[in-house]
Amino acid sequence: MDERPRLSLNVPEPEVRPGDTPDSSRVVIPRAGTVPRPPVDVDPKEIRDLAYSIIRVLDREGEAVGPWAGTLTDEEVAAGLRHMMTLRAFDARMVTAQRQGKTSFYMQHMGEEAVSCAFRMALEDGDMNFPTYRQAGLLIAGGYPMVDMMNQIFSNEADPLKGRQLPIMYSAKDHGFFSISGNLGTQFVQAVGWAMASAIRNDHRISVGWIGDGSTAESDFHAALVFASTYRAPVVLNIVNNQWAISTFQGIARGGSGTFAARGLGFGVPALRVDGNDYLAVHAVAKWAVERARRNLGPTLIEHVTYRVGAHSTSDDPSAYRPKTESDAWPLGDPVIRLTNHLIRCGIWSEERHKQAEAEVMDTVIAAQKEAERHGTLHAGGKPSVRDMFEGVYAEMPPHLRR
Amino acid sequence: MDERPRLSLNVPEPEVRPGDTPDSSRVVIPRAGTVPRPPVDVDPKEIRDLAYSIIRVLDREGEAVGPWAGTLTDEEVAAGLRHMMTLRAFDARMVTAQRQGKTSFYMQHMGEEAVSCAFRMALEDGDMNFPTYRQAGLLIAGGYPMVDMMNQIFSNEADPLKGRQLPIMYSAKDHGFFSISGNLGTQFVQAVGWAMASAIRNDHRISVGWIGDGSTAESDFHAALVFASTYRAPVVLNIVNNQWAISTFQGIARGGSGTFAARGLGFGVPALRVDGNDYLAVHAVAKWAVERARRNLGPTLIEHVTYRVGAHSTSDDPSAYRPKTESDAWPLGDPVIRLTNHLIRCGIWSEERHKQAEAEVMDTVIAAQKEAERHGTLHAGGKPSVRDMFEGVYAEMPPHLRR
Amino acid sequence: MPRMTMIEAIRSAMDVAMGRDEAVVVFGEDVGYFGGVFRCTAGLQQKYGRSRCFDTPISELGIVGVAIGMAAYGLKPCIEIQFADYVYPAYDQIVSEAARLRYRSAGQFTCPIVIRMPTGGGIFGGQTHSQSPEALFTHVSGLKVVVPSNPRDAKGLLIAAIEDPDPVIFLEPKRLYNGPFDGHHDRPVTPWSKHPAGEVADGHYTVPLGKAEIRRAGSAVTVLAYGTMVYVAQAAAEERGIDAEIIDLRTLLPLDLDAITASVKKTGRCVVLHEATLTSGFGAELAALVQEHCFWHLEAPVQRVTGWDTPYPHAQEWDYFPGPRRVGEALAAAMEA
Amino acid sequence: MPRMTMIEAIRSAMDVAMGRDEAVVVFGEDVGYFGGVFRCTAGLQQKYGRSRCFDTPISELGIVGVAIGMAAYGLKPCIEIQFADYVYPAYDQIVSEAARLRYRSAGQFTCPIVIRMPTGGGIFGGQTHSQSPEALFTHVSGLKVVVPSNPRDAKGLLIAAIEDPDPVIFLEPKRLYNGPFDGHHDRPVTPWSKHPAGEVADGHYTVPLGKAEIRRAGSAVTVLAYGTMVYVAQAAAEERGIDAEIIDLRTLLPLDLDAITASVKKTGRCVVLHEATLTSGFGAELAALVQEHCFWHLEAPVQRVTGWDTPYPHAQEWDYFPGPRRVGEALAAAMEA
Ligand SMILES: Cc1ncc(C[n+]2csc(CCOP(=O)(O)OP(=O)(O)O)c2C)c(N)n1
Ligand SMILES: Cc1ncc(C[n+]2csc(CCOP(=O)(O)OP(=O)(O)O)c2C)c(N)n1
Ligand SMILES: [Mg+2]
Ligand SMILES: [Mg+2]
Repeated sequence: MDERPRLSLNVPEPEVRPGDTPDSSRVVIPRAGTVPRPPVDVDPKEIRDLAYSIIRVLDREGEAVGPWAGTLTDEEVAAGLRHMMTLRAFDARMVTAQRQGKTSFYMQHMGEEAVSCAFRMALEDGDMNFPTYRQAGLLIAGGYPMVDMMNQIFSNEADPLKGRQLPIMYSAKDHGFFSISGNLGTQFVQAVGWAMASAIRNDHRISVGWIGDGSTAESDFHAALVFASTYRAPVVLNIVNNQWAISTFQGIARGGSGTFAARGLGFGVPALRVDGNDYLAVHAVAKWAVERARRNLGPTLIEHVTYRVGAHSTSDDPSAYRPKTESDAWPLGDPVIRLTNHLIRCGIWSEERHKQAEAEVMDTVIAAQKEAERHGTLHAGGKPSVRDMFEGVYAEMPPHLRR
Repeated sequence: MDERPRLSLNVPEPEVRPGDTPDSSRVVIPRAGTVPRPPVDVDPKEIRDLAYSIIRVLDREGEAVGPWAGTLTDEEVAAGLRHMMTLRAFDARMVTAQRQGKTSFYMQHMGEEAVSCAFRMALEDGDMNFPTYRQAGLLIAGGYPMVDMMNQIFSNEADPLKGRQLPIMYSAKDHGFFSISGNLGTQFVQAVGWAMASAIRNDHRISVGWIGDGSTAESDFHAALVFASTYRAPVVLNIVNNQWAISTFQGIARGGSGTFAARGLGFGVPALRVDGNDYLAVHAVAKWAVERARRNLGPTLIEHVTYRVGAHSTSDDPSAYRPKTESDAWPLGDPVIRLTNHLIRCGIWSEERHKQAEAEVMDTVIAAQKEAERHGTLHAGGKPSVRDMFEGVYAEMPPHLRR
Repeated sequence: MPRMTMIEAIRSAMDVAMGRDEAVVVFGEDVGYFGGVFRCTAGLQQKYGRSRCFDTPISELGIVGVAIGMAAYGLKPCIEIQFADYVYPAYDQIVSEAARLRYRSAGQFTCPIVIRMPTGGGIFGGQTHSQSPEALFTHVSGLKVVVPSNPRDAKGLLIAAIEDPDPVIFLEPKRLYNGPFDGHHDRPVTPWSKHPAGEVADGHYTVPLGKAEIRRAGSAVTVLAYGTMVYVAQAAAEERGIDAEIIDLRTLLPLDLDAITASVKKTGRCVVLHEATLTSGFGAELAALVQEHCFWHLEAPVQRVTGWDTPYPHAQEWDYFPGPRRVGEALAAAMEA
Repeated sequence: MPRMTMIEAIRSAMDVAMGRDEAVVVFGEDVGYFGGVFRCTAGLQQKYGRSRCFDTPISELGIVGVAIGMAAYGLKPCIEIQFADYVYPAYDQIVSEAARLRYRSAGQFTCPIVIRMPTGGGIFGGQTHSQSPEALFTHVSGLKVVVPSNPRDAKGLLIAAIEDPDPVIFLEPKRLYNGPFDGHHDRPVTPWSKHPAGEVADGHYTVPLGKAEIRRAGSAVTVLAYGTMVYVAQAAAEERGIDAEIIDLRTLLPLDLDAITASVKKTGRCVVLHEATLTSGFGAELAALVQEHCFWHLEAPVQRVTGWDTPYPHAQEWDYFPGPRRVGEALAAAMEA
């Protein structure tokens, strides 16, 4: 008989489960302002460390510090705050609308608002995002009409997607927002293809890929990095690490790699980690990566470290798999509160003004919802037609669909 | 109009094409014996450098030097030489047999013999390889009967695979050799599954995955690393970088990553590069990785740096895409010659003995071929039956196949 | 006899199989600690440990790929793809590897795996939570394809599938998880606890693969259906007062052709149903076989009532779904011809 | 009129399309410098530059995935999968993405890509160089599926496919690359230079998608075939002396149903041919449609002659291939019924 120790399977488990008390003291988080900002034409080999750190701008006091600070004017930051507040109000209303049966399904952004809202401000019109279902901030910050988002969510007669798609699977070409797929990951490599096309046509436009932490395990993630690395595509590849993939903690997808950003190292692609709850940091890192792409220096991989405060979707109840208090213990705080504190500290914002802004934002969202509901909701009022179901499978309807 | 410089597509090209003169002086190759040998339980973080170097044991003079030397006795090394010589003779005969119409197709190993022959000697019976089509050395060095290999190649009446498979797509369970698939990459993640199973059953056996440089771009490569990293599977994952994937040079699959071994870094998996034309180095690195796996320390990724001297297959003519002289210029030399020189230097081999061994080896191969041909070749003599075509789709033949 | 929903029956099947055979392992996205988004694996990790029931990374390719390796080792993986709509990333591993391993290795290596996945529409799941991809598997030699229509069958078929020596695609009509469904989406659903097929034995039993079952004996027209469509057929026959013989195929590959031909030879008419799109759907194979084997008995063309040849829409779900109205019309047309 | 092999005709189609439209780009494994393992893209990189014709990493998923992104940008990628047997890693991108993009985005984004791949057996390629996966695409709404049978059609259909606004699966029967093939593997092949369909115009022309062509007019039995099987049908009809009407479908999706029904209504008999495995093959759809639309005209069941329901074997290739003998028997049986 073999006397050597026997093999056994390692199955990673989160440190806490329902009933346990989260302990965030073990999470190592660098102080704001401490991570250097390399030139955009840096040799990727020189900055491998950035894949294991976290770029942060807002310190505990709400001060913007360090080499990544200063990419936005005060007005721009104030606008950014309003985008995040709008997205949060929008989510709140839509979650309720789903409960009221006005739609079948909804997915919210709670806690992750900074990522897509701030990123959008680093892009130009004409650039193209290939988003997942948790980047509606790209639309809100890009000025896409909320009422059109709601029309899609309600699958009503004014739904720009004619009732064909699951709620929140928006498509908004003119706003640089590629049609969301329900299949995870597929869009990541398509983003690389779009960027390659722009390079082939000697254009200026760049593209942006988005993927969740859990979805990095999908094959499309690999293909995206292989092609982006080989053809040096002008693309920014974003991983939104919100710690969870439905009930599965990020350790299952990440394995022994330490961070998701580290995945870029194997491709010679610059890989940065950023505090995803820090609007200013996200914007600064986005700007850096966008400039790299725009200057034909190639792709960048960014891991946005954030936390999914809400349920995965309206079909999910996270209390079954993680402590209810986990989100409070999340060490990077809340993006809206942090940016509010920053603006107050800068003296261009106040508690009262914030309250007022909250009310204004809610009014706008409610007004949009009223307008959308005039066009119907999933089970009431105006609907897309049955014709809409048969059309658009092809440019021209073939005989077998006409029969 | 936008005045910024325009984007353009980067399409990597090899340095030389037919008509050009290869220049290997630019290839940086560390001296033999210079790369340290870490303990097998090293923290992967500590050895990231090994993914960018090349572990070598045999120096220019044929001396075995450095910390990776000394894993085999002289007799074992002499046996190893004979395995490589046998594989080379086998290949030569089968390439000819294909030209003579005795089979439809063949793929040879010329220049890469050390990789699979040496690796096999680091394994135990019961371990399982998941090979590609260019690791027949695993069979030869493992004592699998050559006549059975030939029966498969000839698709004759004694073909263990009953004529069902393309030539060289061997399967030899009892010899730790998983059924070769014609689809690139698929076996890499299966190897991880086999290893996970062994861990689940608290077994001692480990598995070994094999993939080509070009095929690392396939999705299965990513899935293999994701699962191996997460479950710390007892598997050794081998990339055989023979510089070419049919007509495509390795730069197309590798992109900006510098090396293929670097792909492991993004997963926290120890990644080593080894001189694949150095029998002793391959064996030493294999032994190290096998021990890691056996001690439940998890997976290892190995890049074997070698060169495909022959055509991709009997359907290919490499003179259309690379200089004929490229293989002569290959800086890591020929594995058979290098090991021969080593043995001669050690005083346990000589030119005459080598000639004699070559003749013996060729005799054995020819004898095996004669025996195999008695059972038929693709278009002559004994054949598998038509029944063989219908059987084995399922354990039990369903009615629709019986009809 | 205990009462079970389809979810409970499926869970019970895995529980029984894991209890009897240490080689049975269960894994997939969210199936470990949480027990699956439809709760089909709830409690199995707690009972059998993390080595035998665990969460995986979101890689369908990886899930199936490692399962094949495990099967080659000697385990019997029963794995979950979260929705059938997400099986395509694993399609190569299923088609090129699992299905052919026994054949190409002349039996040296085999692939006894079960790939479970929720299938079908009716839950406003849109294009990516509603598909019925069975025909993409029935074309692949080496696979078996099973679609249960009730808890009792689901358990017996799943145990049989796990015990089967070859790869089985096990499609679970998600609209049936909690109760039978006759296509009248505007009427309340009767739970399985009120349906005789909700009576499910606790322990081990099997329902053989490859055997159809007659759900309603009749003489006027043969209806070939599986999964949810069995109930739609029943509703349509009842509403139209047509004495249909409704065959629940249960296994699509290998198919119980004898049961089909026996019935069609009796009735002389045949209507084929499925939720999947029409063109090259499994109904095409059924229609082709019926006309081939029962040509001289047929008094009317074999009709197919299926999903339309479009992606599965969200808002127009009930215009897409082949409900009792459309099925009833086809039955009536078959009788008139 | 110049003479071209099928390979030359396909290359000429891409050359013409690239010359007329800067948006057309060509890529795939080994297609750049080397010009493809079957030489279909030889010379295109040299002529149009590395940005418009290039080698890719070995990732079928990546090839199709980036093509979709490029199409969304506004390019028209015409990509090569080295063998149809290797398309499965890209299946998700094709089925879930390319096929549904126009529909799910309500036309905001479209996907005008062509996915070329050599298909079919007859070259002793074994399981992984012989497959005919057309039915796995004809089931997918949103795709078009084309199978040319000669150089002239190949060029015209490929240009039409490249100009088409939607994704097209373009299957090239590799056994026909160098000459027509009637299934008599033991007889020498006539090269395309000796065949009238080897006359191919140099410049731009199209053969419309969705239109079948009658290859042999006849009155006794309708044979539905495509690709290589067109020649097998001709050989069988000739050998048996049966006055078959042989329809070369050319496009499987959308299908030219009018041409089919017109012929079957005339002949009253129908035999369907393909190399792919029988069960759920495209022949099932054809048989189902014919019996549905021509029921009252049929004097015998529609028969299918196809590859067997096994993986494609190596040694037994000619037992597997549905050659003139098996096709002839079916024709005779159809006549006797
Ligand atoms: C191909 C595919 N597999 C599985 C699913 C089911 N699914 C939907 S969301 C999800 C988790 C995704 O997690 P992550 O990528 O971390 O994104 P997050 O939801 O956290 O933003 C899963 C498994 C899917 N949509 N597509
Ligand atoms: C999935 C798949 N795609 C494409 C091919 C065709 N093909 C066969 S070998 C080969 C090149 C493989 O190169 P590499 O991985 O470097 O291995 P090597 O031949 O150099 O040993 C290609 C593209 C295949 N067999 N399978
Ligand atoms: Mg997540
Ligand atoms: Mg290679």
